Amino acid sequence: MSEASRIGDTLLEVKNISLSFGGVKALTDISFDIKEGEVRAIIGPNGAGKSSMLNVISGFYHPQEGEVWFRGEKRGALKPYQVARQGVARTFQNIALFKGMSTLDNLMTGRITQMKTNMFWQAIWKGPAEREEIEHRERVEHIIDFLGIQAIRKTPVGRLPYGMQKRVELGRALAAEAKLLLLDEPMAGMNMEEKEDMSRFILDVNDEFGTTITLIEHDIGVVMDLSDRVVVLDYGCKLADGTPDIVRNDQAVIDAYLGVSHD
Amino acid sequence: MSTDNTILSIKNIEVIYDHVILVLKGVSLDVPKGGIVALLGANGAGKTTTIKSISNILKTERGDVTKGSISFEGERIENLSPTELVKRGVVQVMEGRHCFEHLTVEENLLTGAYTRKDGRKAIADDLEKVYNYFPRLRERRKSQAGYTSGGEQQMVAVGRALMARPKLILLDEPSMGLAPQLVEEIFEIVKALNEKEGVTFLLAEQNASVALRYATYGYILENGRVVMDGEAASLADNEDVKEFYLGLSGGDKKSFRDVKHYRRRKRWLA
Amino acid sequence: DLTFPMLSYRTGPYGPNGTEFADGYADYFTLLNERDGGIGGVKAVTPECETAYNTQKGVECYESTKGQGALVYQPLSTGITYQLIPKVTADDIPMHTMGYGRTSAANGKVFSHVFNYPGTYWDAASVIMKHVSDMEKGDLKGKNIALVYHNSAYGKEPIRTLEELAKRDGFKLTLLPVDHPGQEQKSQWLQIRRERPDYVLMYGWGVMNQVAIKEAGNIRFPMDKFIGIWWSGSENDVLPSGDKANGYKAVTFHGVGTDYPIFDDIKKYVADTGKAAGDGSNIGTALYNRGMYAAVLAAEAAANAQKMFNTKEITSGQMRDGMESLKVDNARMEALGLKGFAPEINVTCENHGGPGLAAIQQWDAKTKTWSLITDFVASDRDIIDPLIAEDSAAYAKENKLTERECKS
Amino acid sequence: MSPVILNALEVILNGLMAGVMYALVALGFVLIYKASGIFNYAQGVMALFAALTLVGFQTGQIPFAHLINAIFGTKLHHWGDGMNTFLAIILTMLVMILFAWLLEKIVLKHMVNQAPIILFMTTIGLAYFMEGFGDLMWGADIKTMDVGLPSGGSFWLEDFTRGWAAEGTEYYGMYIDVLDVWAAGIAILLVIALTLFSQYTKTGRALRAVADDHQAALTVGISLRSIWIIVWSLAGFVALVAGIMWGSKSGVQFSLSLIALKALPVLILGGFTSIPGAIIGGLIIGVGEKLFEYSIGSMIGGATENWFAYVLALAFLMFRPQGLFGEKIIERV
Amino acid sequence: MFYREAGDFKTSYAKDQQSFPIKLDRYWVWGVLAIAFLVVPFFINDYWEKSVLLPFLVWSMAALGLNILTGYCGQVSLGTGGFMAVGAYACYKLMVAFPGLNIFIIVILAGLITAVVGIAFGLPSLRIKGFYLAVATLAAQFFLVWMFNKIPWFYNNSASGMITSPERLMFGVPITGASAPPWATYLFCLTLVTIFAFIARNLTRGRIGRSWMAIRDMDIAAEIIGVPPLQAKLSAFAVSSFYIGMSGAMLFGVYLGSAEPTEAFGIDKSFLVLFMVIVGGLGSILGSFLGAAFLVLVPVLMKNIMVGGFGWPADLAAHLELLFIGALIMFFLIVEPHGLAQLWRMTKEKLRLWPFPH
Ligand SMILES: Nc1ncnc2c1ncn2[C@@H]1O[C@H](COP(=O)(O)OP(=O)(O)OP(=O)(O)O)[C@@H](O)[C@H]1O
Ligand SMILES: Nc1ncnc2c1ncn2[C@@H]1O[C@H](COP(=O)(O)OP(=O)(O)OP(=O)(O)O)[C@@H](O)[C@H]1O
Ligand SMILES: [Mg+2]
Ligand SMILES: [Mg+2]
Repeated sequence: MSEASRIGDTLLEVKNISLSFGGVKALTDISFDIKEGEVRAIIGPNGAGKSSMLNVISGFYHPQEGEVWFRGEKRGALKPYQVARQGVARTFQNIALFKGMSTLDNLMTGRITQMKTNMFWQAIWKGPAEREEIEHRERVEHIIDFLGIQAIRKTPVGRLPYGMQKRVELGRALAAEAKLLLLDEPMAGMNMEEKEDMSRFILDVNDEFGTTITLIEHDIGVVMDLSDRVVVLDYGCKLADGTPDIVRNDQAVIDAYLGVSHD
Repeated sequence: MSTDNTILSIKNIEVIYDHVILVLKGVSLDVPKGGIVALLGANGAGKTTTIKSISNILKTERGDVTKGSISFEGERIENLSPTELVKRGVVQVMEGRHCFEHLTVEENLLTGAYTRKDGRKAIADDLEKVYNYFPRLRERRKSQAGYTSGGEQQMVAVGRALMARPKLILLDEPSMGLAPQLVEEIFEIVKALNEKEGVTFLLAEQNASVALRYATYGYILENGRVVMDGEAASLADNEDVKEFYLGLSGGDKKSFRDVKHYRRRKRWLA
Repeated sequence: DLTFPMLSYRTGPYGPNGTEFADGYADYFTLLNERDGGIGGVKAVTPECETAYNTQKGVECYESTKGQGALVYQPLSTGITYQLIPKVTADDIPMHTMGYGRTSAANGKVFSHVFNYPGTYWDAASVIMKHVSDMEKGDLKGKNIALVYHNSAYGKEPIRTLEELAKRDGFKLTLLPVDHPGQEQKSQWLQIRRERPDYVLMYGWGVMNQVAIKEAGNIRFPMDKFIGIWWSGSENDVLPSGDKANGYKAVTFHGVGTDYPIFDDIKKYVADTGKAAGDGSNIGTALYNRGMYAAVLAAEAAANAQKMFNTKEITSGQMRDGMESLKVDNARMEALGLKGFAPEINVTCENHGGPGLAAIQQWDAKTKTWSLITDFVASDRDIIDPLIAEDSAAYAKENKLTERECKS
Repeated sequence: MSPVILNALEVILNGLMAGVMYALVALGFVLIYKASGIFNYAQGVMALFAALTLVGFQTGQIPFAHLINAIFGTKLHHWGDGMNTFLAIILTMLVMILFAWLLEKIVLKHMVNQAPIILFMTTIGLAYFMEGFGDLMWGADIKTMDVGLPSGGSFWLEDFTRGWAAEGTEYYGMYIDVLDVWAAGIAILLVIALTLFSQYTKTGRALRAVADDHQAALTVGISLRSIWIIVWSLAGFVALVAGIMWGSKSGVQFSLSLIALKALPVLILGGFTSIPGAIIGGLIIGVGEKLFEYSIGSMIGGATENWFAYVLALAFLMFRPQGLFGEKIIERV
Repeated sequence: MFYREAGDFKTSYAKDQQSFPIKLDRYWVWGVLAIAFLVVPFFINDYWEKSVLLPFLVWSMAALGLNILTGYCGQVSLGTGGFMAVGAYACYKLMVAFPGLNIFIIVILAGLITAVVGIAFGLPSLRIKGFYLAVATLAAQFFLVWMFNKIPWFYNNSASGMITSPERLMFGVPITGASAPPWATYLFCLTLVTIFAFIARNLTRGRIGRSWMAIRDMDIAAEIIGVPPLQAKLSAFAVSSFYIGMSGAMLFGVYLGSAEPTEAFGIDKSFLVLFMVIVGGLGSILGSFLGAAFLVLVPVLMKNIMVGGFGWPADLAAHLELLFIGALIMFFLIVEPHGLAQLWRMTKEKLRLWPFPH
């Protein structure tokens, strides 16, 4: 697949977003867009407002100013679950798995937006509910295979080591089969090998399903290799926006974030 | 490598969670006084468990050290309370930023000095020092820690440990979630403390390249066993370490885009 | 053995009261065993089962003891009573709810196995009002009378009777419910203080009594115009208020204190031999006496049954018949060492409620004693009987029962 | 002034006083919650236990007399005439500290890092245990609490306010219970002292840290042991105060433990973590429920106070889910 | 090697998703059910019925209900007593108003009515969380009980405000009323509980159950990945109250036969059910049964041992009983905070490894 055909029209656009908490300005007048099929990275120093930006996109924070456009339409003040139902899935910086459930159930929960049978049939189980369950189970098993987590299918996620939890969380986001996948530091706490694996997954998802990915990551190597375009935030302001090469050599970015130029 | 110089020595410990899950299967390691020892290993290898068994907070997770011994400065410490350990100078920085959410950043730092008895002045000085290490925290000192960003929380956790003026710091993934610049800074701080104040470090770290750069000695843990150990420099030269932990197969850095789908096999050639 | 199971409660919110009653009940049977060798030569046993005033535990206690040859049940809880009414009837075991329970059970034609002699809640209400009327020289017109009651089935019992009486005598009735447990009664007593009712009646139990009496003292309500039901007239209720409780009254259907010959026997055979239930410190309290009296009546009925059926080991069915034809006259009371302790009793097939006589007792805070200040007087039958008929008819209808024939 | 207004004033005044009494109990809850994140259901039973012990010492009861008698056939009950109130209070406090110490040693130690609901459950077990234990130790009979606090209506206020009503109306002056005034004074002192302690001392800060994260507190060297012993002793002290006040009001017996139910709405209204919140919550609940009962309750059958207190608290929570002064519940991802 | 799953292969997802994926478990369940349905009715007597089996079944139903709300959806409720009262009064009014209606249907209708009330009182849960919610649910508890105590319509104007259940038949056998034979009431309750235990199991393993558990484990994250909190919480309240309402109806109609709101449905009942759920195991169907059994049986057992066995005075025994139950609860929580069900699970895990320690 060539670069040009992989990336399509604008999928999501944020315009002039400003967000503050009491005195703290987390985001100031941020605009950028995400194109269909691309891997878009957001980087910046700690406390720059990256996670807050993801929270705005997924509808958890409501910015004081600015608009979010999704698939060419302006999005009103939606509840987070409504945003999810529109096709936005995400992972969290501080792992937010459902600790009391098994890996499998966590992944199945990721599919919740697509499951329909009503309570009556659920109570009876035999029939539509079971059929639906199996149908979705098959898809989830596919993801389980894909991520190589067969062995921990039935383990309660609370018991898993940190890195494995990150992987399950990615799985849960993947299970939603969303248009837009928001990943908040998916590789924090992983060693090189695991980062490589994770990169592979991200690229494969992007390739195979054409899923658009927005990625926050502090490992510059990963960001530069994986992403098509990068937004740099600093203290809530946008510092730079462009291809990895442009960003990497931007002096402001080097000063604020990279410390030394990474190439 | 157990010499008089050893500040912490773990001999053959086994750890079982919930009475049934065997996680550490005979781990031994030694930390020399004034050294920086890195503990590397894949997810779930047991790094965190090792560190928790040293600081003795495993019990709170229904884990138990069933075999082996741990000694600090020549004394057995398996049965000391965490408080006693802190008083003796062993402080842990927990993985995954355990801040006191409802306390402000400054209050968080001050609780770090809880066991200290050397007076307000000394504590205030150290607070100042931590703020100098992490200027970002000075800005957020009055905010509730629960509302600070992930990286800020990580700084709070590290800063809090420094406030205890420890002899040995157990750092569990200090670099997780920190911006690259800050990762370097944290390790610079580690180095400075190590050199200037003689603090010893045992750090579990995923970022092997940085860790091995700053460490003097390293252990590699797989599946609850030590599979390899050695001087940091020699580890960094090992082919497997290069491939799996440093991402430098065949000597040069390759792109993340070029990773293969199939699994690679570890050889652990010493 | 003759088995008199005790469904008592010595724990929980009403534990202190339950303990005194239970001690009295047990001690009397101990006395009979020690002194007379039992009832008609057969030893009486009192297996005890703790209910904690909890209906469920009460049912469990009932089921666990009924197989042991239980002769009569006295659950000392209105809630448990209601639970057991259909069960005892089905199991052919009589139940004696002395001065509590379902008032309309006085109608023996409907409630064949339930007895509530010698008096009911409605008798109590009526006797109290008689006393009030005496104090007001017979004229209650325009008077304001407040009822402070435990907000439960028990506390609500007298309302109907009082409403009838209010209609007849022309007084105004103010209702003041107090929720379990009743530690906070500020609102009620402020209201009383504001409205200055002429009299306050109380149907309380447990801590509610103590707090009410204390609050009444605090607002300096004249204590002689504050009259409680017999369940609000124990030492426990007045002692915490100290001097302020002086003059408080309560209605009762039996005598107070230890001035009866029987107590010499209890001392001799029970207390001094270390066989007393509990630590023996309760002997002579109002509730102890009531428990003892309940035991007296049970023993008398058992003896009666033994005579009727000419057998020593009676069954529960025979016990029921014994209760239904129980007669305790003054001579018998004297023989029991209880002269003047309680009025004569004459139970019949129609009337399971007994004579309905009651007296007023008053508290003297100096000497810390109760004393009877009136004779045992009768209640207003013409008010109460129709109410009983009405309520028992409703019960019969709901449960598709037909009234028994009573041959007289 | 018309009597109606005066009466309403009186109701408000008494509501305030009742509120203070509730707050006394609520304070114990707040202390423990703040310091360990434990919702201590046993607070009411602790008050009962403290009161029982105090009266037991005062009157010279022999602990466990009943049990001993039952086993050995002895006839113990009292040893002499008891002791001076002050001494009895000191001894009771020592007992409460001993209790805190044992509790930590036997139970809480194993409960580090458990889910809040499990901790809550543990305290319910504790409540059962203490109830049985208290009964065994001191007997279940009703005891009279007398530590020399005055009680009864205040003549002064009555006389003072009698003239306030308009000429010709029937008005008896305003009523207030002197015991309540004492309780209010004591409660205010307690609140001030406890607030200063928790906000401005090192130990206070450690308490709050423990409530947030047991494990992290351990890693900075805070000894959960000593913290828990301190807090439970403090809570024991507050329970003793509440026990004295409520015991003087209604006698010492099982029902005393049920005052916990009156404290709960106060607690959520004020916020689990706020010491001043306990007192302000108490005042609001006290006035609210009394005014409601006075104005509307009596029209719909009375005895509304129990549920109204909860409904009132609920109404406040709808606007501030963490109570008026509680720490904001942190919701972040 | 007493307990094994090796060799028990599953060849389809359906097999893997069934209620009891392990064969041995399945046999156990069928065995227990067979005994309960086919053997026990022949040996049951009044004592076992009223003191052990009916309370066990009734409280199991309540515990199932609360476990759905608290164990699966994470909303702690102390309103159980109030909701049971709704069930009981609904049952009473229906029994009286429609004498011909089948009692089975009445119990289910009573549950449905309670579900509606439950939804209404569940609304605050959208804003209020944790212990704040727990305490707030006491508003339901106190208000409902007050209402049933105050409004004469609910108790058909009876003098004392007690309600008494009239006799109702099913297949010609009385199920309610004093003359109902023990086996009939037992089978009636057993059938209801069995059916609804399976339904609870079904609900909790599918979409709805997962959305409840997601809310329980992390409500914000759940909302962000697409679980509508309103729907999830209210459905949990509804289903839970449905169960609790049915248990209230059974408690009043079949087990006790009469009830007074302040006493039969007081706050101590709310706590009792909560104990059952926690001691048994939050988020476990089996735990609901174990918890109910524990709290119904242990007091009975203890009383029998102390009073019947050792002949101790009843009051001492009562005090000791409180003390022991308290101590036992604490002991269990120390040994296994996740309840009896978890203890059972760990035992199985050990058996599976036996004789090797790990
Ligand atoms: N509380 C627990 N109960 C049961 N098993 C546990 C528990 N905590 C950890 N484990 C198991 O112990 C093993 C080691 O976990 P540990 O957290 O020590 O790994 P780690 O090396 O720190 O991994 P990571 O790099 O992901 O942090 C894992 O397999 C994990 O599943
Ligand atoms: N709910 C909130 N209330 C108050 N302040 C907040 C809130 N959420 C975020 N902030 C503040 O906004 C700033 C940006 O936070 P954010 O989490 O977006 O940073 P980030 O870029 O993700 O940093 P990191 O890389 O460290 O995770 C921080 O200073 C943080 O303290
Ligand atoms: Mg972030
Ligand atoms: Mg780790």
